[in-house]
Amino acid sequence: MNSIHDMGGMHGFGPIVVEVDEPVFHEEWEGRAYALSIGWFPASQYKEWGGFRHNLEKIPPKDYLNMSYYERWFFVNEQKAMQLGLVTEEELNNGNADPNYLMPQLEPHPDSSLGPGRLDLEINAKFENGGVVRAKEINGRAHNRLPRYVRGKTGTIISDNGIYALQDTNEKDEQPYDDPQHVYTVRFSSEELWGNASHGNDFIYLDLWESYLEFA
Amino acid sequence: MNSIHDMGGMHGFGPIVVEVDEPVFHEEWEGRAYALSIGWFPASQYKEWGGFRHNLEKIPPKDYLNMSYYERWFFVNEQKAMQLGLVTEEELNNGNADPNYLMPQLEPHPDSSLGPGRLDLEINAKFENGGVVRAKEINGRAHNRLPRYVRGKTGTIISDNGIYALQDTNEKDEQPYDDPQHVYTVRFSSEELWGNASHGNDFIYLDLWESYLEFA
Amino acid sequence: MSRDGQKIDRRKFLKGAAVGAAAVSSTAISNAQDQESADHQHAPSDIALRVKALETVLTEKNLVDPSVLDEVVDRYENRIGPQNGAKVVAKAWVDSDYKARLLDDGTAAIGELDLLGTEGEHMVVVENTAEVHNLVVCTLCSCYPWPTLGLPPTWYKSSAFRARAVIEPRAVLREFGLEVSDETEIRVWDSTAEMRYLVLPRRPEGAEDMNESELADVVTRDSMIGVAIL
Amino acid sequence: MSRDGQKIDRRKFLKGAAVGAAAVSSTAISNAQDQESADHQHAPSDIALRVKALETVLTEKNLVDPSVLDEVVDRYENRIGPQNGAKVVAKAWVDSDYKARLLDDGTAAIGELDLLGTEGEHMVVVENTAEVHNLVVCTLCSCYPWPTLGLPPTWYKSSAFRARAVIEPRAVLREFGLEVSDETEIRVWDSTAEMRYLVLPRRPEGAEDMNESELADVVTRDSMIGVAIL
Repeated sequence: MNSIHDMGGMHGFGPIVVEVDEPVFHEEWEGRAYALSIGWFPASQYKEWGGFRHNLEKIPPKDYLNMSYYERWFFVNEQKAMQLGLVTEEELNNGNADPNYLMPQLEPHPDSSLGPGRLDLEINAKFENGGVVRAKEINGRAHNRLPRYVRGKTGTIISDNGIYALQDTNEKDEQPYDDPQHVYTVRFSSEELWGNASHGNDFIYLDLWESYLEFA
Repeated sequence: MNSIHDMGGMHGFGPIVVEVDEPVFHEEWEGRAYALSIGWFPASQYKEWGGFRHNLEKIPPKDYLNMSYYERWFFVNEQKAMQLGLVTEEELNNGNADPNYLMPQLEPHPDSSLGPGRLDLEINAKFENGGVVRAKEINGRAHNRLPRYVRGKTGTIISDNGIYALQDTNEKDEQPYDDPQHVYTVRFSSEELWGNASHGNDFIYLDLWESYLEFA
Repeated sequence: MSRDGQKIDRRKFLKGAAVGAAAVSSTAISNAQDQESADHQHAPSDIALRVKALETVLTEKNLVDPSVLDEVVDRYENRIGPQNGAKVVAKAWVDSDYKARLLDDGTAAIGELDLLGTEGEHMVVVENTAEVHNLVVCTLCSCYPWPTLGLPPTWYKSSAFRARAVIEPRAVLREFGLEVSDETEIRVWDSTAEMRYLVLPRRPEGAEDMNESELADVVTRDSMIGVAIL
Repeated sequence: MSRDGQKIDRRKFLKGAAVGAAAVSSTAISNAQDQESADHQHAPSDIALRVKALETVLTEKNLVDPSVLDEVVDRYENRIGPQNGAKVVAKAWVDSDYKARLLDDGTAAIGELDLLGTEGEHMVVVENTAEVHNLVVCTLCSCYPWPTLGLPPTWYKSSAFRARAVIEPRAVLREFGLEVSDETEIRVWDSTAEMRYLVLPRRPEGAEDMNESELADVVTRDSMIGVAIL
């Protein structure tokens, strides 16, 4: 989806602010919120991070910018737990589980046949190193990993990283994970991407699933 | 510049919310802020709306989304009045002019030799109706009127609207106004712009200065 | 309708999440209505004082004439509005010569009625037909033909409309209750330069006997932006 | 450094406006530091309570084991961090065979040191040379090689870094104090899939006599992201 998370190439955010000797977590709640994301993952019905990322991206732009990084993480976990009926708003307001609340029988976690990570499959590669490709215009509300700033742009394949299940979710936030594809690293020139604002010696590299690409 | 104002094609903002029987102004301050924008224009040193718009666009994205429309207008006027030294923060905090504050002698308003509006000039047109053009990638921090969603895209000239001075400002916010050009209406297909999210019978029209375009 | 504070429970978010609506009353998150209402409502409490201060200080320095401001507010609250555009549309409906001039050179034809002015110096009129439906937007700010339609409504200035009109005009029109058939071509006019756009809606059925003045009364603002038909 | 409340007067905005910084203490406007500090600081005051509530309720339902959470926090606060990546870099500097394996197949070579793991299962190592400088970013979220660098710093997750690294890397590096000559090629790695990137910095001059362990001590996190050299 085309929302504020897809911010590559935007102006207006000001300088990079570096905090010297920054702690890993600034407040205890940040660490707990982070760890909760890991710790409850098996119960969360996410197949992998794609579904989690899609929920982050669905935070309205104003709220996305108003929230801190860990606040966003926590927010989507809180929402997801309620969405699944694992917790109720009342329980969260009270701070304790309601012993009389019956959790729904969730469908068994629909394991992907493929799962994340590099897959040991044999699939013919459509593109080869040195090949010139164009990134497609993919603008639906579903989640993908193709930033707006490279869509429609032409680049060169510099490596084939092997086979991975496509991480995209569909609009319903399902993550089918049944579409294994080659993932290529593609090199784009700054000139191609940014025209008058480019530098002739800058190059941007992205890892793109085969279905994001077409012959240029 | 590529900031949040350039929101054509974004998702995530939710449904269109329509207020029935909406008043022209919801609060008295909205009307005064609006009228102030018009009323102080001669003193503001803006040559035309381009400079004003650039200042709106420079509001950081988070603030841009947190502010209402008239709040943004007022904010840039307030900033500009202080920037010019016409008013001081202290005066604004007190709500009255300080009789002892000496306003700076501003340079005479640097009138454009051309001004805004359609110009009665003879300039050869580079493109003609029916011609196929590509919008350039123009990504600098300066102000222009070429939305990101058409950059790099191919469309068809459907009319030549005559000669207008380029409205762009440079990065320093100056608006030279010395670059008269043909302005064309260009028709883009939804398919060209949005790929898989397009409708085959949707077309988007933009008015684009000649220097934004190249032969496709 | 979006001005009341909403106490929306967390569950509402879940339903609306697919279109990006969100609401948790106990947090900073906004729901879509909150978000849109920000377009006229979010202002900090002291905004009225700040506006008053700037006007007063500039007035005391003779850089602003408050009577000019009074006049501007009065102009858009009471004199300039969609009734102006409606006159143009009604005349085009009853006068085919005028209609031809209007579609050929909107600026000149609207000038005949003395309805040009700030943010409407150069007008283009686009005609709805059985085959074509037109929709006007300004994605970069909120350009709008002030002299013929007045100041734009909040939804026209909203992020949602600006963002969505160019990528999913049919979904936008559906939210306005307008279902456009797949066979109908939609033309979206993104106002990027000095041209301002007015949609010439189709004359409604059952209006055959109306005179120009009566016709003007049935022309709505939304039909001249293209989010409604008559 | 950005955690203190800033009372920045209106004039500061004017100076910073060209890069989009803004500040009016009396309004909702933020300055750039405020804005960035939002990345770890903006949370509403009850966020700590809400986090505690969710953890408690999930724990009482046996859906979460708090000792697992304790372990995760401890892991990233105390055990996993840039010292891991530094070991990889130092080994590559002293062992040319290892370096060749590392650049050829980062995953396998880092696996030799048992430094793979969540968000770092598939590693690519990119080498800085006299001709090429590498910089890592994730524009869409904040992907980062957790097992070798720990959790990312706030600036890496900031909107400013995510937005700017791909369009103006040289300006970004300049803000980190790194001036890259026009003749040097910059490669920006936007982490969009499951590959995670580690920059192999150039061995600093004057470090010829150091052993592997001493070398590891001079490798900084920032040099392995590509915003610093050694």
